[in-house]
Amino acid sequence: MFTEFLQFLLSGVTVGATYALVGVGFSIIYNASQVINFAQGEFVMLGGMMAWFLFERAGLPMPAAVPLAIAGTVLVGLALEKFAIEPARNASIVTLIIITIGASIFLRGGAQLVWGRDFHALPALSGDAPIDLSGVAVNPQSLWVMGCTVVVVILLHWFFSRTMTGRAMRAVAFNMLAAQLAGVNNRLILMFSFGLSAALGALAGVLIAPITLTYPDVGIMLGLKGFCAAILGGLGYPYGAIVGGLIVGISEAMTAGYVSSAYKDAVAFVIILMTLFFMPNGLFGRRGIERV
Amino acid sequence: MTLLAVESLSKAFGGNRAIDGLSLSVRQGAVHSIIGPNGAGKTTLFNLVTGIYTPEHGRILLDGADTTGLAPYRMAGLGLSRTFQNLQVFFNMTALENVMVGMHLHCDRRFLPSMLRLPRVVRRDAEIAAEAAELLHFVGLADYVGADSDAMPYGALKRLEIARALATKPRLLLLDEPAAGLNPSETGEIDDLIRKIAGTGVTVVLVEHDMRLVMGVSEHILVLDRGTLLAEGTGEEIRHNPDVVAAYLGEEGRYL
Amino acid sequence: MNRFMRLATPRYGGMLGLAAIIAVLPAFLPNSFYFDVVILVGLNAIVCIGLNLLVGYAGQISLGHAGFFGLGAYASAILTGNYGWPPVLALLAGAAGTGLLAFAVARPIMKLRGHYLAMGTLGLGIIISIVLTQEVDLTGGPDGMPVSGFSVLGWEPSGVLVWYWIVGGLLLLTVWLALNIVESPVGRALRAVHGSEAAAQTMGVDVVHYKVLVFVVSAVLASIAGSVFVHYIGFVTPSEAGFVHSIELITMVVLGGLASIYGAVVGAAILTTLPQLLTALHDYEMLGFGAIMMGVMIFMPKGLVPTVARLIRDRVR
Amino acid sequence: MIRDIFSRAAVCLLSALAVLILAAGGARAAEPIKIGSFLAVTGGASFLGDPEKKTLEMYVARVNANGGVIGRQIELVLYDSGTDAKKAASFVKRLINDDKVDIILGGTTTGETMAVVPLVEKAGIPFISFAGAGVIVQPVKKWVFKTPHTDGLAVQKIYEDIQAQGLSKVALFAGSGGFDKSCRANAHTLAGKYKIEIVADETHGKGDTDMTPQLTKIKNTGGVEAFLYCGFGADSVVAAKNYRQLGLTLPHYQSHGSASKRFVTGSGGAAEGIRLPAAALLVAGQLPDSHPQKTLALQFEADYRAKFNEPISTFGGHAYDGLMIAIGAIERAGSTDPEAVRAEIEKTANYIGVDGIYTMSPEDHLGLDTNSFVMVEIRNGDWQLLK
Repeated sequence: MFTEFLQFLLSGVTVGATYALVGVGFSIIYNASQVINFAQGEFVMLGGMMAWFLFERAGLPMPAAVPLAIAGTVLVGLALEKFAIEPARNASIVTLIIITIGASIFLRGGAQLVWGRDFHALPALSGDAPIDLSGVAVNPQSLWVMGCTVVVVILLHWFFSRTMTGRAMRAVAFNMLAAQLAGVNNRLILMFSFGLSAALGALAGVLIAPITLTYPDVGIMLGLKGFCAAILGGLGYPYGAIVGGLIVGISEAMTAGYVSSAYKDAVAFVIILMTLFFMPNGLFGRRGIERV
Repeated sequence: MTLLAVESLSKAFGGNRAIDGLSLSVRQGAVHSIIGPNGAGKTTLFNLVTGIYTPEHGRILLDGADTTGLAPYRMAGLGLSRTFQNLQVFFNMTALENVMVGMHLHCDRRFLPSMLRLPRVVRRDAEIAAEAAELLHFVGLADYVGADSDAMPYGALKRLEIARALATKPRLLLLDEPAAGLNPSETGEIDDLIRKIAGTGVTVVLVEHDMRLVMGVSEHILVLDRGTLLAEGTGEEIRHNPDVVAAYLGEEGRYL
Repeated sequence: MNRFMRLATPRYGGMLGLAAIIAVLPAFLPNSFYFDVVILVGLNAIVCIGLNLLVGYAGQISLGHAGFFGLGAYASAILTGNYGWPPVLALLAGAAGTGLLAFAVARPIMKLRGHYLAMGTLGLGIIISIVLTQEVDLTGGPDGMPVSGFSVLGWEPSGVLVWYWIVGGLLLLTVWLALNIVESPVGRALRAVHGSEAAAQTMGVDVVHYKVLVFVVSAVLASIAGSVFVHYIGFVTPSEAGFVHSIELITMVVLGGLASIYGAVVGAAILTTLPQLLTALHDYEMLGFGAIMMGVMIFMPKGLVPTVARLIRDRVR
Repeated sequence: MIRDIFSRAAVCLLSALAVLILAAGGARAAEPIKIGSFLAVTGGASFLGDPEKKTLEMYVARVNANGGVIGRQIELVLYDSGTDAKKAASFVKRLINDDKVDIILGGTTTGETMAVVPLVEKAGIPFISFAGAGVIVQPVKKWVFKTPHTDGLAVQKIYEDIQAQGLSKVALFAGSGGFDKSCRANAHTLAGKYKIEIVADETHGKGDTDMTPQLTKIKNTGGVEAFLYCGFGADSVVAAKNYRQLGLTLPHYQSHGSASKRFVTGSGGAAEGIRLPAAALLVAGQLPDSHPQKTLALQFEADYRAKFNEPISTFGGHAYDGLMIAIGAIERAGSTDPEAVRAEIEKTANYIGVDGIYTMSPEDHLGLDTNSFVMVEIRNGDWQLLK
């Protein structure tokens, strides 16, 4: 019984970690611009697709293909900011949401055109042979996903607390006007946040592709779940997104394991709705005081 | 006669006690001013009285009836209205429509008749529009009746809020810094307007930093400091109160 | 206001224009395929008008409205198909049921703001579509179920032309009712909620009441359109209730213009016909669709109808 | 006066109309035969729809180059349904009313096919579907035919193999699509006939990226002897991978929905040892020379590979057979009269196709049996014919 539980937990944490990476991307962009980027899932798709293309088709070794795929996705992220978000800076929230949805359709269409509509498999980084830990079968790729997520969290923490750019980003998130007055270059921060989010998304894409395959539509559901993670944790609170992602992933796995796989996705959304009903700003979100 | 009474009211945000056991009362028919340094709790008091915030302790009595914890729209029904320190104009409407929203409680606002556009609803709405236009004249905005509010100058928006608040037909009107951001001549016009309003029998309470306006218009002044009542009385009494002078020396003593 | 000026208002000029278009359009539609597209435009427009009351006027976003459309659709499909109810009764029952559900969830959901509200409505829509997908015995599962034709007291609309007039009539009625709401104290209260909740409340507007009201009204409209839709199409799948359809609906509203009844109609017309036109692009279809969406929103952030209306007004002045 | 103008106008109109009708009638002889098609070229089933589209386009061009059918060229009108039943229904209306096609081929998935069945039945146009589930032709619908093997046939073939191995306790795992569910239902109903006991029964959602929880439950179920997966596409790859990742080693069966090279390459090593029923086409080279389908299968494979430079899947075969059955029926009917063509499709007998040898009847609008399948096993990343 207990090994079964551990197996479910392992599966939940692996999937949850990818949701978390996507969710952090949502939070970072939100902090810099108050924009919810619905093309975040497409960054995941692009990362996986580019890595597959560079490795399988261009014949590059994995250590070269992965960074190049991430770099390529970052370029797409920067272009998105430059040509779609920046010209519409003063538009309303809903308008910006529609723009990013348009961008996600555009990116999916582009990916279909370039790489076809098929699913592709990226080989696992350290093989497919499961490691048996007293009855629990551990997929080596799961270890990669979890390990990389932990490293990303540590790096992000260092980045936001120790570097000038990171601190500037936090300042912008806290009070955009004040940060601007203090000499923070807002536009640069915005560019940077899109680049960073794209990099995180692409990393998630590269890590998850060997487990889930990659195809032009793979980002839709991952993006949605990442959004869930970000909202659940409290928007604009990257560490909250990590926790949110893990909660969504684990609850999905437990539901599939113990209740009904049919209602797995529904349960994740029910948890989010219930949380929001009682905590309208997510688990860790700042409770805004209405100033009138 | 007491119109509004506040009894040992408390409200804290985090660890900060914005209002701390405050008690005060407002007499019917007189113009009151509430003054005090920044952070004294003046706007919080307004938000508590109008029901936007709920107090942790204490009671609020309007005309003798306990209204503590009532939702803001219920307070409007009881004859309480206000303006806002940071403009809360409905920028998605014209000036006239803004004032018509103020008459919401006096409209025929049932859903089905509205959706079917029954003659009664249309007729009542036309009356409301005429009344609203009159109110815009009253506050000196005759030129802006049909204007989109997002195209109006700041000074006009301040008056628009007053017109909108009057549209609810209040017994008690709370004005939160009506002269903030206005030049001296505009402030003078606001002074006249407040007198005009008081002349119609509406009890006015204003929060204001402009001491010339406060001293000129108010019959009774309440001084708040760190969420408590520091002093109250006529302008003359306040001017010579040593506690008030001490509290203000740091910040706004120069006005006194 | 003189007679001539009245023609420039949404109520007189707009309704007349729309009625005229509906009246003469059949002369220009070469065959029933084109009628089919126009009928779908009409049904989408009805949903979008309701959605615009919620999003454009009251300022509350919904990314889950297809869920209500799907509920109406399946209520009609199941009640007529499995239980032999008359279609009109099924439609009304669907609308009432959807309205009740919307009412039940409205209070907690409408407490949310901004992106949290987006998430809440999105989650609600997805939960509805998952239930419709999984309750196979009732709904036929992911492959959907066939739906019988519509009938009122033994009369059955047959042929696209009859459906065209039905949907055209419904659309005109919806536009009229929506304009009535918008121009009434209720509509002002909704816009006040959008403008400033704090001010609206102090003016005596029961903000929660109006948010709930408009949420329920828009859900009921979506449900009715869903019922009519399935009787016309003759088939229903869970994708009608899905996330993608919700996004399509909100995109129609924003593209056409927030807080504009005719904007909802124009948005529905464009986004319903565009995919049919873009089939000529073949592999570039999605690319083109995404680019058009982004382009319109970047250069006309307020949507087509308000932007064009402002241009015309400025030109006249 | 006014009356005069009206009557003149009426005469003009009538004569113009007459000219038009005559012109239309005269032109008919040279008019192409219009074949309408709607396929899931994008969306979830694109890996099926894409080869179907390529096959149709290739062979229509080839038939036209050889002089067409009954002296007329074929015009292919093809829409991408995006694996969306609503779109499919809309495009079929367009095919019937706007394009006025003579026959409709396609419908990649069961969902899309079932959504358009009422439309073609009402319009009275012959329709040959490329989708899998048995419900399409059971019960028989007058105008609806199909070419691919049904899930029921596949389950029978698999159960025959399981029985031959002397196994009986089967764990069932299925997706939630139409084909998946139909396959799962068949697995339950047919179990008794082959003395098989279903000891575990799990499902997963469409497009799930992780199925280890369900597979863990199967792993922990006692006494399981064989594993059967019902589903296709990316889902079946994830199932195969997760199965291997959990260290499961029971005999693993999948349906013909996984009979594509993309399944094998997508799964990496995880597909090794999986057995499945497939069309003979998949192992054309390994067939004995006496096999009736061998020549055609080899030819089709060579043609497809030469034109598109990609490995063959059996899905293109569904389209090939559908097209050829349609052309055969039109040739026998000598016209494109819908009723005549429909009757001729129904009379298709001993047509040797890529998917099998078809003999249709008024009671059977598919015309295949379990003999049209061969069992194959995936070995070293390729198909191995099992004797």
